[in-house]
Amino acid sequence: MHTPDPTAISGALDAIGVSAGVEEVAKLGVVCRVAPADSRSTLRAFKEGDLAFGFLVDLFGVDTGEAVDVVYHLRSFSRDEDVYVKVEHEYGANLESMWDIYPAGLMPERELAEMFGLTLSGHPNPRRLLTTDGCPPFLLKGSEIRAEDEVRHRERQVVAPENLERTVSSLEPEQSPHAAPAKMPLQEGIAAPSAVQPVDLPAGLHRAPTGVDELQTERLILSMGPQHPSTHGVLRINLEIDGEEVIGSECHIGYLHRGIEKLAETRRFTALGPLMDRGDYLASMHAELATSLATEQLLEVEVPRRANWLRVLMGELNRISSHIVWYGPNGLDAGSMGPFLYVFRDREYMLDILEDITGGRMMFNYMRPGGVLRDITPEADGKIRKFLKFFNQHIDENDEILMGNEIFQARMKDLGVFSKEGALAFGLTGGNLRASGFDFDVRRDQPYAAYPEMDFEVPVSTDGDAYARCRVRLDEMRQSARMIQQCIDGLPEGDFTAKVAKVLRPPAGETYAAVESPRGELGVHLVADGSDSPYRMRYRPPTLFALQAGEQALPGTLIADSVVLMGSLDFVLGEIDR
Amino acid sequence: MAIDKLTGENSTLFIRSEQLFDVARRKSLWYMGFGIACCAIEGLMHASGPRYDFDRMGVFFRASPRQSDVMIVAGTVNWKMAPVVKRLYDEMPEPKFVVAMGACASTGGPFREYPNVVMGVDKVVPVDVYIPGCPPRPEAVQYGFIRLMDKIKAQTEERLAHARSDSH
Amino acid sequence: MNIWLIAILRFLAALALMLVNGVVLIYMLRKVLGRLHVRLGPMDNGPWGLLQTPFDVLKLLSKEDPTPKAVDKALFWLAPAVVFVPSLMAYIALPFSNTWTIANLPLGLLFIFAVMSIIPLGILMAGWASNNKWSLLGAMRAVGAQVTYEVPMLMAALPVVMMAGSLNLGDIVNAQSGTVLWVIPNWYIWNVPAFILFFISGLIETGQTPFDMAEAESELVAGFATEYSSMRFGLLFLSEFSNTFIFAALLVTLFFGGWQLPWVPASALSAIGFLPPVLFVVKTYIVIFFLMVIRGTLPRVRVDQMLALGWKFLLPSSLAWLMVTGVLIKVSQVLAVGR
Amino acid sequence: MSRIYGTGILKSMGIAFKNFFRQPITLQYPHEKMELPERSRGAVVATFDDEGNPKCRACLACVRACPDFVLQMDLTTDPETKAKHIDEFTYEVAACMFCGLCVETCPFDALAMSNEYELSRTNTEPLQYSLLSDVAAAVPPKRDPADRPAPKPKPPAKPADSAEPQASGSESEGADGEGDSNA
Repeated sequence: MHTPDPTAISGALDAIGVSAGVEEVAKLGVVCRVAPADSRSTLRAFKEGDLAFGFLVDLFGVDTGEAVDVVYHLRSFSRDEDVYVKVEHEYGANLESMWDIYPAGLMPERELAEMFGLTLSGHPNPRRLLTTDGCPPFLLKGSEIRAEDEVRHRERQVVAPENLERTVSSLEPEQSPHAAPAKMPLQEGIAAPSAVQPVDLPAGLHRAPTGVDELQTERLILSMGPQHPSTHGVLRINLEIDGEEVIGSECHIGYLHRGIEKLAETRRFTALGPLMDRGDYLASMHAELATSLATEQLLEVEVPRRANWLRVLMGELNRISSHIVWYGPNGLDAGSMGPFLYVFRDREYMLDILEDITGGRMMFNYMRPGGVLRDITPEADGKIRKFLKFFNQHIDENDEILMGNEIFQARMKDLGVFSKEGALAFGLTGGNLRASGFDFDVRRDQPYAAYPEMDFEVPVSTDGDAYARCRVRLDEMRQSARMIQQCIDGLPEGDFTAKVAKVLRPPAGETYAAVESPRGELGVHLVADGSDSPYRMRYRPPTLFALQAGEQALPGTLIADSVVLMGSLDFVLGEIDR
Repeated sequence: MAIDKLTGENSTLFIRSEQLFDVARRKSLWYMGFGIACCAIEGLMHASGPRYDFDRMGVFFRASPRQSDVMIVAGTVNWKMAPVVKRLYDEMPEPKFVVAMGACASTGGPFREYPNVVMGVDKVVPVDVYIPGCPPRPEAVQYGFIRLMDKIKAQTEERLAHARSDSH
Repeated sequence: MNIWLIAILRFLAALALMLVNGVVLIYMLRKVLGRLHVRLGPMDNGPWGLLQTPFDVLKLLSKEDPTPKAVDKALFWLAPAVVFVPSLMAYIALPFSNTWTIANLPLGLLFIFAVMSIIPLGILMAGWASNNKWSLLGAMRAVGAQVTYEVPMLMAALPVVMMAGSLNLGDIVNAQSGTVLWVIPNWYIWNVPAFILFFISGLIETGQTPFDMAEAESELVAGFATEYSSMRFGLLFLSEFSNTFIFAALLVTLFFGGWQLPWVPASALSAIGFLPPVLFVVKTYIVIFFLMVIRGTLPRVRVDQMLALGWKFLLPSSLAWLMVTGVLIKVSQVLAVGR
Repeated sequence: MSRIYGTGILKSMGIAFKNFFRQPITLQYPHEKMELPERSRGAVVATFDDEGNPKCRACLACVRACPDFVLQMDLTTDPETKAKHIDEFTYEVAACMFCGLCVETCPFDALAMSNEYELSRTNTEPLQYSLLSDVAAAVPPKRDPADRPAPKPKPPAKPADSAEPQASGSESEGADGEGDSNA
């Protein structure tokens, strides 16, 4: 990851007549401050100009006490550089939507407007994303969280009936919550599944007379609600269907919004781990690692080699168990119960190993700034070798039972096809991006922990449909098994953690650390002000971008397809709603 | 039950049939998995997985609330989710039970400082069994179900004792 | 005994057979699925979980039965009966042995198909009356599938009827006795294309995986039975299992030689009175076991793929195979006469 | 298709059938219980020294370390002898997330994570219970002045501007050394 040279950027911006303060911030990179009025021209220059920062990594807000800093984190893959465009907005000001330049910002913009009390304009669907009406902008410094004695005396909380009738209204109030889903702007460009295209008739036969085609069928608005056997958590998709075919779709999220980012501002740095575990609860090891990396970058602590190897070992174990919880239910969505249970049989052994080393089955609290909590136990070493032996045999079996099955292939082939440009435009990362042909993996391109010393390939496929996503993730599981074998054989000697104080007070500063979680690039943007809890911690959820890409790809599929398509994108609602 | 119209509130036939139905109610609890967050992976998927296998105890997954007896609230309930929990609880047919699984459903757990989180699902629906843990092990969920079965038995005994005391 | 008493006794026998079958099949399904998925299945209720299904039925009896307000009351109340009774009536024609059939109908096969075609009507009533979008979709799918596959299923059964020369199921079974080339039993399974066509369209007809679109858990919450609770849902659940039993019984009768053991002459079998029915039921349960293995493994086919499979592959090939069998039989008769 | 259309389906059924004959790995929970690894984190329990009185010195480090206010201690300190008496050390088990932070920060190993997971309660039973109730807090052993370690030699005068990060300096802070509580 090289840092772009500030002079090139300020030169390009002066060329288009934008006065921008470009500076180099320690431990973060180049930050370019711009006034709100010319933020649109700046972003267009960054995207289309020769600077070619075509990828929006993240879009979030920081309340700096007197104004809201809207941060656009941009990245240029060709030159492997990152830049942060900061635009200062007054409280309650109007945030102009940039979705035509960076479509990846569709949902983050709604969340930012709602969480910081800004109004959103120029957005196709300016609705509240995570909270209901009557909720104050939570991420502003002014909004309070529950005090200690209110938390300790639970019986005092009384549920008023009107609390149960909270609706989700638009940021502009006139749109009713039960209206038909807003038309997503980018339907055509993204997905054109051939399964539903009207088949071309053989020669000699011509279509029925035109009168028949104008068959007026009544559209049905089907709410695939928060409680549905296969929405992988509490996601509500508002489908507008004509018969079995989906015409319009809109995702309602926020049913699991627990304010991880707001609570992080009151937690100590050591207590961030358990909080981040519960974000992406299937890959908690990676969330903890991202927070620890960010804190270490601020503290400038050097992590010993054995701790890095242990981090890779635990990360890869957690990657396989997370892919398993995607592969099983994805088979269940397609209707086959068998693979779900065979795959969970392997996951049981993995959770035994993880519990043996860290003490927890799913929530580990194992990775700390400076290293890891405890060393590997000898029994865990033996268990891992035993597990690897039968995992390699089982993974081929589980791969064959579903992926080799013609019915499953017929269900998954060319469903929800994302072109390389479409995937990049929507900010997809991880398996979803590599399935569309773009080879980017944080473990190899921005290496952290001990990944430079590991030898592993990154599986890439080019046809971008649901089947390719399954193929890419299955091969990733095999690569992870290879890496675990290397870690176990070559674990270096040495202590497993650096000397770090009990109560961490990193110096004031700002940094970004990214990790390749099973779902994509999981980043933590940490702003510290020298006290013992972070000033602002932004958690980049890779699956939020996958969800909005899936929302665009739904129209045109059938209901049975929509379930499998959303399953193949592998998202976790704990991380999307934070 | 129709039987008590025939034989009166406290006849032995009524009490015996009530006991029989009570055993049936305990031994076949169909749960409507209401998987909200991390507890859903542990409590619903692993508990009905190959090692812990809820099917052994007659506990079976039904997707629709109409056909389920127990609602497992597995995860954090916030203000946007509370109306959904309430509505699903009302849709379940009568002898229904609620198991609050995990710290978040019992008392708000690690997120109870956040104003958007309901501090415990018992603010929204009457809860029968609380299962502490974050997430509780699948065995802990099965132990919770055993406690639920004992509670159902105790409820029926107390109702029958009431019926018997009327008869003397 | 006068005719009415016998009729009532036979009806009660059919009802008892169906209920016992339902209970045993539900238990067997959960046990087989369990063992297939490396787990145990019901164990704690009764020895090896044998009392599990009776407890389920008793619980369903004791549950409250809410009729949602916005539901079309008459249809909602009638639908489970319209689904349950046809699968009960289909038991009448099943050939348990020469003497043990409930009614030895001369047109047994036709009667079963006629009765089985009422079930989609019941499912449509159930789905549409419960005023629930999910069940409406489930009902539409069920009707679309089952009406489409009546025709190929019948066409696939006709070659067997032609070979046996009669529609009476008992005659079909007797026609399969004896052996060919001394070793191979003279069953009609060797007419393999007819078997495959009948098997696939039968799977779709009874809503088995991989064609269980009507009650697809993962897409349409609980399919057409979403709004049904307690004993009404019990009836729907029970009739689904008895359909499986009827389909397996038809498979055994048409292709696996009914109650006959491969190398044992039919006369020796019918000597011991109760043996043929036991053999018939055992063979049906073996076929059901294989249906359950399919149920536990294969994913679900999409609706339009299934309809395309039906109209483009099953129907034309079953008609073509019907002609081919006719020609083959004619040729074999001419050869037999010639010799 | 490289293979004929139906073979994928038959192969997958073959695999399922192979699993039919594998030994089920089910653990019949109420009858057979799995013995948990030693580090497995269950309910928090207080630890006692060999004479049976608790090791806890009521320094409130754990109450401050817990991010979710699960632990609560009611103390009465005797004004002149400074001896602390623990009236009630309540532990709200239904709110605990079993993260182990309290056990790590306790300088006297007075808390430990047991392997206890059978903690379900019906709605009639309370959701919290007390770990220690009505017991005297442990008193630090009297250190006779003789064996107090020699004072550390004064570190050489540091150049004024090197703002040596405060964190790496003090790692063996005693519990009472904590400054503000972030509650």
